[in-house]
Amino acid sequence: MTHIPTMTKFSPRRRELLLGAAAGAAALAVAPGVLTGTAQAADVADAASYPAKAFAQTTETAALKMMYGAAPTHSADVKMGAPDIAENGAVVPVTVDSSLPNVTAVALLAIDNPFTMAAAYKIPAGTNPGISSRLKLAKTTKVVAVAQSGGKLYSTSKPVKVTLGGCG
Amino acid sequence: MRKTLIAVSAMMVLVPFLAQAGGPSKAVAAKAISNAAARIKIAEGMNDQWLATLAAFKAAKAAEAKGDFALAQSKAMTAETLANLSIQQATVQKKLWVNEVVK
Amino acid sequence: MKSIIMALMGASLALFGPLASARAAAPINPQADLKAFQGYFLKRFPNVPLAAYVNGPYNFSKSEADQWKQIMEFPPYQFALDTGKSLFNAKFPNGKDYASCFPNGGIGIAQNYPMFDAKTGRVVTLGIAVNRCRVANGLKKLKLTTGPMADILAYMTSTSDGKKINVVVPNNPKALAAYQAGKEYFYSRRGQLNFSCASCHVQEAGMHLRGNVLAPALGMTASFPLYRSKWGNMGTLVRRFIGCNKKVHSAPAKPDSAAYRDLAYFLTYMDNGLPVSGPGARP
Amino acid sequence: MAHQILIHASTAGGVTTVEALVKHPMDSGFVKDKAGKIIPAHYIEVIEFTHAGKVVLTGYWGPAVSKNPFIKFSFKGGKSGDPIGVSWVDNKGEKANVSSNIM
Repeated sequence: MTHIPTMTKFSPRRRELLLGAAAGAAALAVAPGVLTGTAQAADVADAASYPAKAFAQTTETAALKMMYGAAPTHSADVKMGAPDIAENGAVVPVTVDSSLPNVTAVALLAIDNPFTMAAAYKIPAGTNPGISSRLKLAKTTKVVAVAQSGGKLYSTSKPVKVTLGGCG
Repeated sequence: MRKTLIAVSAMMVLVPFLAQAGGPSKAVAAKAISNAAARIKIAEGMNDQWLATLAAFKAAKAAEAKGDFALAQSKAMTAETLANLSIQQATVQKKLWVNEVVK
Repeated sequence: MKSIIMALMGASLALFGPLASARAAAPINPQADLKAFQGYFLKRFPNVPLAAYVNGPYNFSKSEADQWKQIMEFPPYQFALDTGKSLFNAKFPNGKDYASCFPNGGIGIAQNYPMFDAKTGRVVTLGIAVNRCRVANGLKKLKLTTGPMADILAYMTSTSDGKKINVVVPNNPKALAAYQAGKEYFYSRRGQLNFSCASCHVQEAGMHLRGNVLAPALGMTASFPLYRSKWGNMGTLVRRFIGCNKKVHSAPAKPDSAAYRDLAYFLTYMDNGLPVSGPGARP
Repeated sequence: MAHQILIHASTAGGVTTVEALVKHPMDSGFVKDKAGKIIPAHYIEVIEFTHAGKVVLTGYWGPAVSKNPFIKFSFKGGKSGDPIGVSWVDNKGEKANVSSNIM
């Protein structure tokens, strides 16, 4: 039992809904003529670009090979933040970051999940490789963070313990 | 705690065995079910119904509907027994709860 | 054969509780109870200041607290809060709205609930008050456990953020009886596992149970309604009561039952003086 | 189903930080509903963020990303009032697209 003496009531930042709810694809159909080709197209996530095969792999090696065509080497310059014990496997905050130069991609893999690849990001020039997100972990597993720099893959890993939910 | 559970599960095994000995009729099963229902109502009024009681009662009703009166009777007897246990628990707690109040 | 069953029943009964005789019933004194209740926790966990109890289990695990703070950067109840706000502000078919049913238009009043209603002689939770408002305006009641009700309560509660919980037990025999019934419910062991609410949330408070920390009863009501990762959506205090009952193999009461109203009355009264901090997020 | 996306973008020291919460079930395809039926997989596959029309992040997600996904990242440049766009497409072909401005 660890008390946190300094913690008093923690007030989360409350935010108003900053932007509207686009009701699905239909909401995209703004005034005809506004949708002028490429500029707008860049705003639409492209389903065809999804690396479905990489996400269907069940081992780290296969997933990374399919995604990047390479195997990673361990590097202390890839940083990952993940809890030792997840409060709930359904929502595990995981951050990845890297001090390597010219990072072009980062990815997170959960080794013992049904499918290994959890999330992968393309990092354009000017975007920092630090990304926070929340993952589902099916059970206690090693989580691997990968960064691609200069065409090479670097990784670090950490075990995250996932226990059952508590009293209810 | 654990002993309570063992005792209860021992009953779950015993009761059906006892019940089937006579080869009960439809009326006997119905009687067992109404006996159980009466005790369940009392337990509910005391805010202490066990999930296992309701599960056994539901099984009794299902068996009765299927015409399996032996099973219906045994499940109903289980339900009645469990309801009685929860009634006794609630009765005891009516007196004992004050011992748990923080001072 | 029947005697065997009776013997088994007797044997198990003996285990239901300490055989020590009960103390004589004390007069009903909510204020004295409140002082003892809060004092008990403050003495037991001297490092946790009173207001921090609204953080529930997170006072007892740094790792869980860290994850929680990360999650609270963009809290998962945000969608519910936004939905609740628009539901709350929407006009009823008759042109009236929720605001018309509440003092101060329903804004900043959550800290006063549950409330004793002298007219009906019953305890009214904020959820039940919302449903009364709906019925008075010709609408159906909402489910008290989750969904739109939880969203509306999330919004109403958010407008009381930081206000001190201020539940009143008036000097009215029915109000005192309701309070006392809630107290008795809280401390009575029930269910096949023979647990009381207090077994987990007083006696074992702050301890780990299968990976999670058992939240102390003090402060518990302050963060409801809340988003539970386990549920994957919002739930009200009543939903939590139902979950706890089932956990000890006890059949839950009805969401609008006297049992749950009275329990909420007692439990929220014990949180008097703590800041409202709902909606909340828990594992 | 309304597809909601909450975005918060702010700039400090020449770096813009973007946080987004996306309403989506992110069903993994491994979970059963109350009736014991598998809930089919339904998850966002591609999410893209733009700043003034230029892509600043492309995310590829599998079913292991949590329900109502949260993401936080930052990029160099950006000033108050600049448009930030988010769009996603899921494995069922549903899409959403919203835009906001840097605070």
